[in-house]
Amino acid sequence: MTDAVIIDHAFILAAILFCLGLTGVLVRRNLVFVLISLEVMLNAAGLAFIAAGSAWGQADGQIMFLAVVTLGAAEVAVGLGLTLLLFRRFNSIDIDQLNKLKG
Amino acid sequence: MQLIGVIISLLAAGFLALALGQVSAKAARYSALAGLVVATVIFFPVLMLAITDANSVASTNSVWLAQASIDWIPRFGIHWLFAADGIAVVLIALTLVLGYISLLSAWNEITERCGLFYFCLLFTLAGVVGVFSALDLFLFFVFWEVMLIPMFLIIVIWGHENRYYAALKFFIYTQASSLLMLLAMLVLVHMHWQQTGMISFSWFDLLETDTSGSLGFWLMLGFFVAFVVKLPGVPVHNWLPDAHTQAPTPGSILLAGILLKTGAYGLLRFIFPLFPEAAASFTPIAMILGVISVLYAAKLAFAQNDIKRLIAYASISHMGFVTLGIFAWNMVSLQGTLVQMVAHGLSSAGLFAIAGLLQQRLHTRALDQMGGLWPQIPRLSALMMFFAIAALGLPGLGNFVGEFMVLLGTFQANPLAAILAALGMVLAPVYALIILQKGFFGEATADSKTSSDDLVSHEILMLAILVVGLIVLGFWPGLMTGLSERGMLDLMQLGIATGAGG
Amino acid sequence: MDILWLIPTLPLLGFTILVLSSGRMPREKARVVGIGSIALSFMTTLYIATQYYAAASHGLDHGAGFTVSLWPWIVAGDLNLNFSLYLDGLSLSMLFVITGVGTLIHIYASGYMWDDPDYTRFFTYMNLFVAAMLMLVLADNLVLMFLGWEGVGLCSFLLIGFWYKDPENGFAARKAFVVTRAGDTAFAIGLFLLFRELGSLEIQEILHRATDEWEVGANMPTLIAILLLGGAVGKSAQLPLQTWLPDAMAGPTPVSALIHAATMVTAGVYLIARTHPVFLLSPTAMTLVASVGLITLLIAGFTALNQWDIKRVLAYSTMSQIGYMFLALGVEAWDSSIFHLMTHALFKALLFLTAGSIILALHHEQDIRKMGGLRKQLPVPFWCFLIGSACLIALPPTSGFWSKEPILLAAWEVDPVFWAGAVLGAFLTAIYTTRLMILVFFYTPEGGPPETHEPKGWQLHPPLIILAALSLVAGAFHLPAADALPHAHEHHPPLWVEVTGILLPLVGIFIGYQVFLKEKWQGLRLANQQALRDFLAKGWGFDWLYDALLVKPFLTLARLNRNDLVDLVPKGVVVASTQCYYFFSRGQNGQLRFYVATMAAAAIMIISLALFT
Amino acid sequence: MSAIFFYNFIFYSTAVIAVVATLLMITRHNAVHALLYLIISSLSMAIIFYLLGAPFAAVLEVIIYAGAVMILFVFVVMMLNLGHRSVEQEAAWLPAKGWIVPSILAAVLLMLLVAGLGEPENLRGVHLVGVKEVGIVLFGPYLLVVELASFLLLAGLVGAYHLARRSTPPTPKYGDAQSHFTPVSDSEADEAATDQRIEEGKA
Repeated sequence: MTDAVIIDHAFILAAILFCLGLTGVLVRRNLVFVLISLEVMLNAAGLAFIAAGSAWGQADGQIMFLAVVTLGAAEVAVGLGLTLLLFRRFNSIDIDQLNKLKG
Repeated sequence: MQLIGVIISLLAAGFLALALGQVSAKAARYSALAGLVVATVIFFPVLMLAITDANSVASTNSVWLAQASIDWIPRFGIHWLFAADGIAVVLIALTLVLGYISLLSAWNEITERCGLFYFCLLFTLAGVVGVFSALDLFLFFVFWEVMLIPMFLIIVIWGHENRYYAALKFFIYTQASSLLMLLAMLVLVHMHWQQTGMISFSWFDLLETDTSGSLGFWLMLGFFVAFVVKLPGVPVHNWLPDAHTQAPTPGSILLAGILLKTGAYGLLRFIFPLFPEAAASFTPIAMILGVISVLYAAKLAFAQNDIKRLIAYASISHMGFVTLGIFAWNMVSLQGTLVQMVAHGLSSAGLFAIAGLLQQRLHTRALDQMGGLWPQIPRLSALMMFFAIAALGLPGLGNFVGEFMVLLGTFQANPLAAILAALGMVLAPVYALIILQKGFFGEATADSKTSSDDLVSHEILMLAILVVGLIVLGFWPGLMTGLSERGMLDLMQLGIATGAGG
Repeated sequence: MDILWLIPTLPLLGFTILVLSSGRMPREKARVVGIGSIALSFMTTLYIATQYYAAASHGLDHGAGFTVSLWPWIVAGDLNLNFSLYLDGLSLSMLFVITGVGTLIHIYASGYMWDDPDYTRFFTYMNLFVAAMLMLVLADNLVLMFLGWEGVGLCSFLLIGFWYKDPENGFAARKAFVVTRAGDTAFAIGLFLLFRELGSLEIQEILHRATDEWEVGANMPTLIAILLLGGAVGKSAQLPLQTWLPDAMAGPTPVSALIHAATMVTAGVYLIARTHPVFLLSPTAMTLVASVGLITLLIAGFTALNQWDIKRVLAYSTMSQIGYMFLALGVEAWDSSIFHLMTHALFKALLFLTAGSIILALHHEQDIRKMGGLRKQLPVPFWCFLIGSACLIALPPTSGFWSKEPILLAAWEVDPVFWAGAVLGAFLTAIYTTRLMILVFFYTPEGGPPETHEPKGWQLHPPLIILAALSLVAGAFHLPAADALPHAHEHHPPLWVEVTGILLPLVGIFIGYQVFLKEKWQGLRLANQQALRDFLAKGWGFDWLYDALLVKPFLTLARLNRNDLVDLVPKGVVVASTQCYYFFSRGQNGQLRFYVATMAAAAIMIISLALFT
Repeated sequence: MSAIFFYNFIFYSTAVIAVVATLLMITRHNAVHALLYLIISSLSMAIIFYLLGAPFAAVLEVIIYAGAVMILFVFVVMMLNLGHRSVEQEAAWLPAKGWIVPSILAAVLLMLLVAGLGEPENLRGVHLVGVKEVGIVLFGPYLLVVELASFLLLAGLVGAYHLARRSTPPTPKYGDAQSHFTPVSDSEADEAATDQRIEEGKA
C-alpha cells in the first residue's frame, strides 16, 4: 500500500467520523451528548488537516489542528457552562425545551 | 411665470387653510376659496392669451404660452420647466372649475378636521396643475407623486366604511405603476445622453432621441402602464370603483373629474411624441384594450347596486373611448379625446355630486333601497336625469360630441375597433337609465320618505355650473377645440414624425 | 327665409321657460306656453311656406333648397360641421305635418291631461320633442340630424315613461330607448363610413359626391344604404326593431298620437327620402327596403287582428301603414310615400285622439271587449273614428285612397309580388279596422253599453273635427315634397289591377261585418286555434326571441360577474402571500435539531452543486 | 517489506477501532459510557496522527482531548449526576425510528465527501513533520494565530466562569418572588400563561 493511499484512507476515515458525529448531533436531545458528538466532528476535521499537512509535508496542517483543538476546548467550556444553566433553568437538559423562539 | 404663480398660490392657500383649520372650519373654508380665486386670477391672462391666439388665424408666437424655466439640478439637466400649450390651458381651466365644484360640495359635507381637508384638496389641485404644465420629465414625476398623496389622505381620513382597503389599493396601484414610469424615464434620459452626449430631462430635448428599437418599445410600455393605471384601462381598473365608493363626495369629484385626465394627458403628451414608432406598433393592442374597457365596464356598470360604483364603472367606460381616440392619432380623434375628457370631467363630477347629496339625505348608496324619489325631490331628480342623459351621450351635450369625434377618428384608423366601441353607445343607456329607473321612478320605498328636502341654493349653483358647461360644450364645442387646435396640431406632427398612427 | 332658425327655437324656448319655472307655474300659464310655442312655430312655417312658394313661382327651380348657417359646430382637422338648417320641398312638407298636427294634438292634450298632477312636466317634454323633431327635419348635415334623431328618442323615452309610478311604463320606456338606440348605432356607423369614403357629412355634398364617385350597384353605396336603413328601421319600428312600438302605448294617448303615429315613426321614412340618391345607387338596398316594408306590413296586419287593447290595434296598424311607406320608397314611388306619410299622420292622429277620448270617457278602460255600442253615448268620437277608419281602409273618396293607390300601382310596376302583398295588407287592414269599429261602437254586449261620462273641456272636440275634415280633404293637397323628390314615372297597369285594389278593402269590410256583427262564419275567427292566436297576438314571437337571444344572456352575465372577475387578481395576490406566510412559519418550530438538520441538508445541496455542475 | 506491512496493519486497525468507538459512543444511553468511548476514539486518533508523521499533534491530542476535555465532561456529568438516573430518560428521548432521517442525511453527506476526494495518485506520500518545523512555522508566519488562540481561550474561560457561577441570582421570572437557591422550574401553568400572553399580543 503506497503512502498516498494511506493519506486517502485517512481522509475517508475523517469523513466517516465527521458523519458519525453529525448523526450524534442530529439524534440526541441530551445536550451533553450533542457536545460530545461535536467533539468527534472537531476531531475528524483535525484529522483531515493533519493528513493534508503530512501529504504536502508542511507544518500548516498541524497548526490548523492546533487551532481546531483550542477552538474545541473553548467551545466545550462554554457548552458545558450552558448545560449547567439549562439544567438549573429547566431541571433537565433536553434541548427541546429551548423553543421559545419558534415562529 | 403665471403657471408657477398658480401652483404657489394653491399651495400657500393650502398651508393657510391648514393653519386656520385649528381656529375655525369656516376660516379654513374661506381661505381655501380665496386661494382658488387667486389662482384663477393669475391663470386668467394665460387663458386670454390662448383665446386671442385661437381666434387670430396665423398667430406668430409659439404654441407654448407662459413658458418658464429655472435651473433646479443643473448637473442632470433638470430644471423647473413649466409651459402650457392649448391642451394644457384647457385642462388647467377644467381643474380650476372642478376645484370650485369640489369646494362647494365640501361646504357642509366635511365637518371634522376641515383645515387638513382643504390642505389636501388644494395640494391635489396644485399637483394636477403641475402635472398639466410640467414639461421636464423629472418635474412631471414629482408632481405625479405630489398629486397622489393628498388624494390618498382624503380617501383614508374622510372616506366611508372600508376606506382603508380602497385607499391602500388606490395607492399601491398608482405608486407601483409610477415607479415603472420613473424607470422608463431614467433609461430614456440615459439613451438620450448616449445618443447626444448631453444629459437633460426636458421634454423638448428628449423629443430628438431615436427610440425606434425594441428598448424604445419597452420604455413606451413603461410609460403606457403608468398612464393606463391612472386612466383606468380594463386590466388595471379595479382600484377605481373601490376608491370612488369609499371617497367622500369632494374626493370623488376630484378623482373622477381631473385625476383620470392626468392619465389621458400623459398618454397624449408622452407616448406618441417620444416614442412614435413604438406607439404605432403598439396601436392594435391598445385599441383592443380600449374597446374591452368600453364594453366590459359598461356591462359591469349595469350590474352594480351601489350608485357610486355604477358611476365609477361608467367613467371607466368613457375613458375607454379616450384610449381609442388617442391611439387613432388623427386630428379628429385627438380633439374628440380632449372634448371627451372635459365633458366626462363635468358629467361625472355632476353625477358624483348628486350621489353625495343623495347619500347625505338617504344615508345609503344602494339603488335597491331607493325608489320613487321624484315626487319628494323633483329638482334633484331632474338634475340627476340631466347628468345621466349626458353620461349616455345624448347629442347636444358634451359627451356625445367627444364620443362621436373619437369614433369618427378611430373609424379611419381601425374600423373594427370603432364599430365595437359604437356598441358601447347601445350599452350606455342601459346603465344610465337603470339609475333613473331604480332610483327615481317606480314606487316610493318606505325609507326614501325620510329627510329628503330638496336642493339648497349653493348646491343648485354647483350643479348649474356643470349643466351650463355641458350644454355649452354640446352646442359650441368650437369654443374649446379652438383653444387646443394649434397645440394639438403641433403635437400630432411630432407623433407622426416617422409614420405613426392613422 | 332667414327666420328659418325660429321654427326649432320656439319650442325650445317653450321648453326652457317650462323647465326654469320647474313646477311653480300654474296649469293655465303652462298650457299657454306649451301650445303657444308650437302654434307660433306653425305660423312661422306658414310664413316660410309663402316665401318658399313666392321664390319657387318666379323662376327658382323647384327642388333647390335654402340653407341658413348659424355657427360653426364641430371643427377639427378635416371634419367641418356647422349648425345650419336646410329647407326644401321635402322638409317643408314635413314641417307642415309636424307643426300642424302637433298644434292640434297639443290643444287636445291640454284638455286630455287637465287633471294630471304633472301637467307642466308633460308640456316640457312635448315641447322638447317637437323641437328635436324640427331639428331632425331641418338639419343640413347628418350629424345635426343625428342630434335631432337622438333627441326624439330621448323624448319618446321620457314620454312613454311619463307615468313613472308603475314600473311597467319605466320598462317599456327603457325598451323603446335601447331598441331605437341600437338602430341609431347602425346609423352612426353609416355616418362614419360616409365620412371616410366621401370626406364630408353635409347632406347636399354627400349626395353630389355619391352620385359622381360611385357607380350603380357598387358595394359601398349598398353597405351605407343598408346601415342608413338600419337606423331608419330602428326609429320607424320596422321589421327587425319593431318590438318597442306596441309597448310604447304605455304613454299617454296624445303622446302616442304625436310621437308614435304622426312624427317620430316617420323619421325613418324622411331619412331614406332625404338620402334617396344613395339608395338609388344600389338596387339591392331598394329591394331590401321594399321587402322590409312588405313583411312588416303583413306581420303587423295579422297581429292587429288579434289585439284586444284599442291602442295596440292602432299601434300595429301604424306599423303596417309605415310598412306601406317603406314599400313605396322601395319601389321608387318617392312622392307618394311622403304623401301617404302626410295623410297617415292626419288620420292616424285622428284615430288615436278619438281613442283617447273614448278611453277618457270610460275611466281609462282600454280593453275593447269591455266596450261596445258607444254609438249613442259618444257621437262626435264615433263619427270621427268612422272617418279615420275609412281613410285607413283607403275607401275611394278619402285621402287614404289617394295616397295608398299610387303605392299599389307603383308596386305592381316593379314586382307583382310586392303588389299582391300590399293588396293582402289592405285587405287585412279592412278586416281589423271594421272589427275595431264594430266591437267598439256597434256590437252591444248583453249588459248593455258601459256608462260613460262625457269629458268636459272645450279642447277635446274641435281638434278632432278639424283633423276629420282635413283627412277627408287631404287627398287633393299637392305637397311641396313632390318637387324635391324625383318624379315617379307614370303607372299604367292593366285595369283588373286597379279594380282589385279598390274592391278588396270592400270585401274586407263585408267579411268583418259578417264575422263580428252578425257573428256568422265563426270558423274564420280562428277561435279554436288558441296557440296560433297567442303567437299572432304577441307580434309573431319577436319579443320572446329578442328576450331569449339578447336580454336574458346579458342579465345572467351581469349577475354572474357582479363584482368584476378582474378584481379577484389583487385579492388573489393577498391570499397567496398569507398562505406562503403560514407555510414557512411552520418551518421555525424552535427545535434545535431541526435547524441542524436543515443546515446539513443545505450543506449537502451546496456540495453536490459544487461537485456536479 | 514487513515494516510497511506492520505500518499499514496498525493504521487500519486503529482506524477501525476509532470508527467502532465513535459508533458505540453515539448509541450509548449512559453518559459515562459514551465518554469512555470518546476517550478511546481520541486515543486511536492520536495513534493515527503519529502514523501520519505528526508526532506533536498526536501528543497534543492525548493531552488536551483525552486529558483535559474529557475530564471536564466527566466533571459536568458527575455534577448533574446524569449517570444511571437518566438512562431510562435517555431511552425515552431516543426512539429507534428517530435514527432514520439523521443517518440518511449523514450517509448522503458521507458519499458526497468521499466522492469529492480527488484521485489518490496525485497525492505524494506521508511526510514526517517534526515538532521543530511546527515550532518554526508556528512562531513564524502564524504568530497571529497564536495570539488569536489565546484570545479565544480567554473568552472561553470568562464565558464558562460567568455562565456556571452559582451565586448569580436567577433571572427574575416575570416578577415571582422565588428564593434564589431553589432551581427555577417552569410549571406547566406558568408556561401556558406566557404562551397565552404571546398569543394575545399576536392576534
